[in-house]
Amino acid sequence: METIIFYILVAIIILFAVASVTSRKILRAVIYLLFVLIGIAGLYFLVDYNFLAAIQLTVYGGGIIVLFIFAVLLIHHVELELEKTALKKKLIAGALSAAGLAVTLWAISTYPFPVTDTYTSIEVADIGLLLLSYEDGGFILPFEVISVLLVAVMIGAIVIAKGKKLTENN
Amino acid sequence: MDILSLFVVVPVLIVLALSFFAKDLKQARLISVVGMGIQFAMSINLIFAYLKERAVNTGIMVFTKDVVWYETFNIHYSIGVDAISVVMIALTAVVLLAGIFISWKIDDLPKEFFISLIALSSGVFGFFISTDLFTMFVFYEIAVIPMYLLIGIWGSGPKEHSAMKLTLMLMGASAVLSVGILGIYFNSNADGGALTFNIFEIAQVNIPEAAQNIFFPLTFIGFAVIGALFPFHTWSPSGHASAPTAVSMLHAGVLMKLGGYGVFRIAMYLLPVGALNWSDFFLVLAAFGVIYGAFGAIMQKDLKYVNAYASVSHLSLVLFALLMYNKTAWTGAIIQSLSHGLLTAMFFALIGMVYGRTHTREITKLGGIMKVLPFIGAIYVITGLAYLGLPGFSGFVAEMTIFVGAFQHPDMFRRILTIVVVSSIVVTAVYILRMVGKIMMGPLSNEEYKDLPKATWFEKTGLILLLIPVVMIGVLPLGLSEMLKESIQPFLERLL
Amino acid sequence: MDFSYTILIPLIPLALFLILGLFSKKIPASISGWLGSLGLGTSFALSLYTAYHYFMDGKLEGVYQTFIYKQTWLVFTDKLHIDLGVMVDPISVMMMVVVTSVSFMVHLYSRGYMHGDDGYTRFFSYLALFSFSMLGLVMATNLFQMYIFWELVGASSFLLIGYYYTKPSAVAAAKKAFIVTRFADLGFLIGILLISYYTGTFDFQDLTSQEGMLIAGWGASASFMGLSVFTWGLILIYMGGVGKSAMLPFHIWLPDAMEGPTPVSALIHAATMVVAGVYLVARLFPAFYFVDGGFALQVVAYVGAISSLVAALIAITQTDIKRILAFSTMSQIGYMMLALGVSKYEGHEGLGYMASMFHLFTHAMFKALLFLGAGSVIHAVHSNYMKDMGSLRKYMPITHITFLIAALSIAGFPGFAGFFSKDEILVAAFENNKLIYYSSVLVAGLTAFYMFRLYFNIFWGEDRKYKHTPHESPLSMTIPLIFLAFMSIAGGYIPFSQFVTADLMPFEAHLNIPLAAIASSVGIIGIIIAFIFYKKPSELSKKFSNAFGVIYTFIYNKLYFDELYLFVTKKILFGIVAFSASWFDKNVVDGSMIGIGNVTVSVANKIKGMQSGKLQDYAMSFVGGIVVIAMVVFYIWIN
Amino acid sequence: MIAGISIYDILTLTSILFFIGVYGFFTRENLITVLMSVELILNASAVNFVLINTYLYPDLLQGAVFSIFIIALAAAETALAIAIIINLYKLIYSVEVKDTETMKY
Repeated sequence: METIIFYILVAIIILFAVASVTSRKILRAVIYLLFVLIGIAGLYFLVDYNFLAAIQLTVYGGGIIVLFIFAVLLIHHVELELEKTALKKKLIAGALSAAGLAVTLWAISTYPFPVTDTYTSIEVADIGLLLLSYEDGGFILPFEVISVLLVAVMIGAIVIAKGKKLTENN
Repeated sequence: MDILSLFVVVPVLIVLALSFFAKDLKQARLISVVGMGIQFAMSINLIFAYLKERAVNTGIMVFTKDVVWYETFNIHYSIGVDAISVVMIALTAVVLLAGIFISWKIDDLPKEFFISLIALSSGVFGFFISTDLFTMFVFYEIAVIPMYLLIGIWGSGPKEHSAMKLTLMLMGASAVLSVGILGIYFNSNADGGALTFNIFEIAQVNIPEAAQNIFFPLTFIGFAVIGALFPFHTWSPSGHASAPTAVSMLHAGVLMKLGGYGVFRIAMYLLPVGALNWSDFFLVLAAFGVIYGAFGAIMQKDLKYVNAYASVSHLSLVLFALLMYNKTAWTGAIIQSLSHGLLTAMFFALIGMVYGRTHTREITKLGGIMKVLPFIGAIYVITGLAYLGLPGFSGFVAEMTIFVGAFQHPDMFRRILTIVVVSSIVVTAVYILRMVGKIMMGPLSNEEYKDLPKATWFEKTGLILLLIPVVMIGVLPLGLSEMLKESIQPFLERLL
Repeated sequence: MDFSYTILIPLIPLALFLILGLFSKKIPASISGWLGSLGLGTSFALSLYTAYHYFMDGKLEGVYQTFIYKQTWLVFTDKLHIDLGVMVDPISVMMMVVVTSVSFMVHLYSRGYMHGDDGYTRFFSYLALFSFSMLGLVMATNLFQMYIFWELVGASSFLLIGYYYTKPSAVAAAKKAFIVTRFADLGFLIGILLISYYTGTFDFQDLTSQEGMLIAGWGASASFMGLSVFTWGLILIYMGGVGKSAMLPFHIWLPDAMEGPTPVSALIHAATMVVAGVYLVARLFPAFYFVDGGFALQVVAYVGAISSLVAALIAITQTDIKRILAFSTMSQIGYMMLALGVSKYEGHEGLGYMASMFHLFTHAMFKALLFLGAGSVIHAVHSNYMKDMGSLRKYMPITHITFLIAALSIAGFPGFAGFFSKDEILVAAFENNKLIYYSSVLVAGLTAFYMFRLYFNIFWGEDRKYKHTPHESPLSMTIPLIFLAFMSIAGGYIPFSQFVTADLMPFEAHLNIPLAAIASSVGIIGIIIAFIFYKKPSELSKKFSNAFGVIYTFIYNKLYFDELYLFVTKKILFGIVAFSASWFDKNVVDGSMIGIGNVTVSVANKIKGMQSGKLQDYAMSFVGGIVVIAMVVFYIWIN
Repeated sequence: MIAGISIYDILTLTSILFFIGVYGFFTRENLITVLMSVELILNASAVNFVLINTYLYPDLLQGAVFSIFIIALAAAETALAIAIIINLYKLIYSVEVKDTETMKY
């Protein structure tokens, strides 16, 4: 059962990812991206990381996608057709990506991962404790840093987006 | 402060004074003229001091001094002069002073102009007093690079292109030269001992012949490019045509002499075996350059181009004489350097004056100027006659010394080559008289030229300053030639 | 004996030149003319005194001594050095007298002739410069000093021909004169180099040392095309003389040089500078004579003979009076050359040498007179062409008489100076080379003919309708004429063979009556023909010239020498050599330099496309790089 | 652990996703879509963290924590990037990649 679900998720993710990077309608591309994100959230559910899946859905599916949509709506018409990419560029990019993929896959396939079969369920509380732990292996410092970062980004985003309108050409 | 370092320090002080105190053209030129006047007086004083010192000091160089300034590579600030450097310093000082008089009315960024000009001169003076390869090279670069600004900013015509061409070709030559100099440096321990840049220490070393054969042409070409050796002379016509008057004067009058001087002082002195092995090849190039430059000058339409090609011809003659390895020819080469420096500076000054008044340098458009500008016309004719080697002027002394010296070579091939070179005097007469006859004589070509302003006092001063040494060398050459011969001797001995 | 005071003779004109030249603006015309005349007068007096002093006391055991006062000027090598100084020997003393006297007369004359010209002072300064240079030349102690003054003479000739510098024809003539002689001087210089290389000296005394041994030794040195290098050197040196003396083939500048003011033509292009070539050969005569059995001397003789014949032929056809005189000068100098050429060395054998110098002297007098007379005529009618003249004897009696004396003198009419000197030449030629002798006799007849053609055309013939009635020239101009006319007669009675000889020993020369009779009767026949043709206006001469047709045109156009030279210089040298040199320079040499620059720039342009500023391109390169690096790393890792 | 699915399958999936993102990054002409491609890349790595944690070190939580950080960073980055894009749009009225070449030469 889980295998089947996994493959369905894989199909969704890859299909929509491809659609997302090739669609010429920008709003659709955003929505395809949303599907990919949801698919990934499904993956998280599948491995029982419910909390992570929830974050994925809220932050990505809720926040980021909405940001994108706002940006798109601010800048473009909904119906905007994106410019066609030159075929040559596509081919080069495709070849390059394929080469990268091949190298990566080859590397992965030759590496013997020491997979363990034990299974432990993950509680949200554990993650919370770990994040706030200041003992060895605790993540309190990165956590604080991320908080500061988020504040800084908020302020930064406002300042930048408010930036003065310059002359037309420049 | 010793007598020689002052030659570098005074220009630097003038530059500082100019940048801090000069506010407008009047102040800038006053400071420059006073400063270069001091420099000129010092150079005259140096000649006498040298003669006095020479009587008691038998070293190759006198007034020597040596200070280490970069110990790791054994680089010294070591200085000293012999007769050759002394006369070159005097030449530089007089051309520069005249150049400042000629630039009396420069209206575009006067302060910056004088600063660049004088900064450049400090490099020239430094080059002539150095006896350390590296220091010499540093001064050489100081002398060459401000030229780009001087032509690019104050020039006329396609000045950016010309400035770029000139600078790039000279920089290319510098690159070749630096390889040559480093080659000498890294072979300077061929007999054991430490690596050194000092010319006279290297001269004690026998650099292996294979190395000499490689590094002599590099060093020679590196210097000869600025000495307008065929086929590396093409920077000179366009560069001179675009440069402002004083810069043309200084460049053709002094900077192009750095080439011959460097060949003499470094390439031939430090790499004598290479010099002997390569001499035939370069000799043919130089001899060709003499004739070729002269014929090239015939067809030119722009006065400055005529003069530039004439310079190619005359400076090739210097290289030709140097390659003869003969005391008389070498003396002639140095006198020719002096003579050409003065005369070509006069020519450029005169062309500048004509151009400043008529706004054209086209030979075909000018005519009968002498009637309107008698002083300039008369000096133009005199300069022309001096340039084509009339007795009584320095050009004759120089050329005859070269010809007689070169012809004393026992090798038949070289004597025949000398005859070929001698025939350039006819071609020289043709292009000089064609130019003088067309622009100065004949009917006035343009009615507008009727009321051209007469020569001003500063123009006259500049010209007379240059004319005096020309006549002095031309009338009484013996003292100069004997003084030079004495200094040439140790350099010649390396080759024979 | 001390002749060191002779140094003043050239120094006075030098000082004059400096004073007049440097202060030409400040000195008023009235003073400069007097100053110049006074200075040259002093020089003239001094040289007369020198001549008297030298020819009276200068002998030792019957041989004229050579006195040298010199100072080293420039040292070349251990052996070779240039001295400046004065050399006092018969020919230099004679030349001093010739130069200073003619120059003095020309100075006096110019005061009238140049009156009112705006370059008056400048003119006198040039004249002084020329006199100085010419005196320096004749007094030279060595070849190189001679070359120095030779060049200075050329330059002052340039300045004087181009005196009317606003006139394009004058400028062209000045340039032509300078460049042609410069080309000839190239030969001179190379000759000096060759000779000095093999002999190690420039000094005249060493080069012509009486022993002859030394000279013969040089003759045996290196050889080229069957002749010794020394002979080649002499021929090359003679080339310089050919140029200065307007011999074939370098004569083309002389007729054009008549563009200068007439006194200049009289001084430079008749009496002094143009005989420098003759003087040069005379100076080196022993060398010319002894080396290689006198081959070089034969060259001198034939060049002289041919030039004199050709010039005389051309002179017949010309219409510009100054040009006629110019060709006549050339012809007479050819005479002097051939006389030198046929001369031998010792005693009476050296008659040609003496005759040549004698003719040089008398020629200077009567040719200067002819020019000054012509100048006087030109001054009066304001034209150079014979067609504008006629019957002037009525208006200008003094000019007429003096001109007639000069013409008779040059025609070799018995009793006049030219008769004596020409006779000696013919004798010398007769004794040594019959071919040359016949040609000289022919030239003598031609000379008489064209001179009297000139004379009759000017002073007789039709009375033209003159715009201004011609009048006699002022006293300042006629006095020199009278003096020179006197010399043109009296000069012939100077016993030259007592003074100037090849071996410096006086000998007795006698008039060779039969030969003199032949020559003078040929001359008189020439005069008579001219009388018939031109005394009264007649069609005879026209018919005559028409009869010769093509030949006449050929000669009238001076044998097309000018055209030939123009073709060589304009078409070949300028058009092909110089043009291709500048084309080559611009396109090939400079082109390749610029080409290097262009290649660099275009390569840079290609490369800079990679820096497109496009993030995606950068990212692609980045990923591509990583992929490559990863592959490499894995490859190494596996192996 | 997902039954029947090996770690290789999962890593293959994330690699594919990653390179689809890379491809998008290369080819898209619009800055917003480029940004979306970046999101794909980020997501691929986040999944990797989580799943490697699950498969190899099930008793640890570091992978999950890192994923959280990645998501937080992604959110911050997107916010900032979109602010920049909007500002850019205000300046040059374009969000095309080809118009933003200030890094040229």
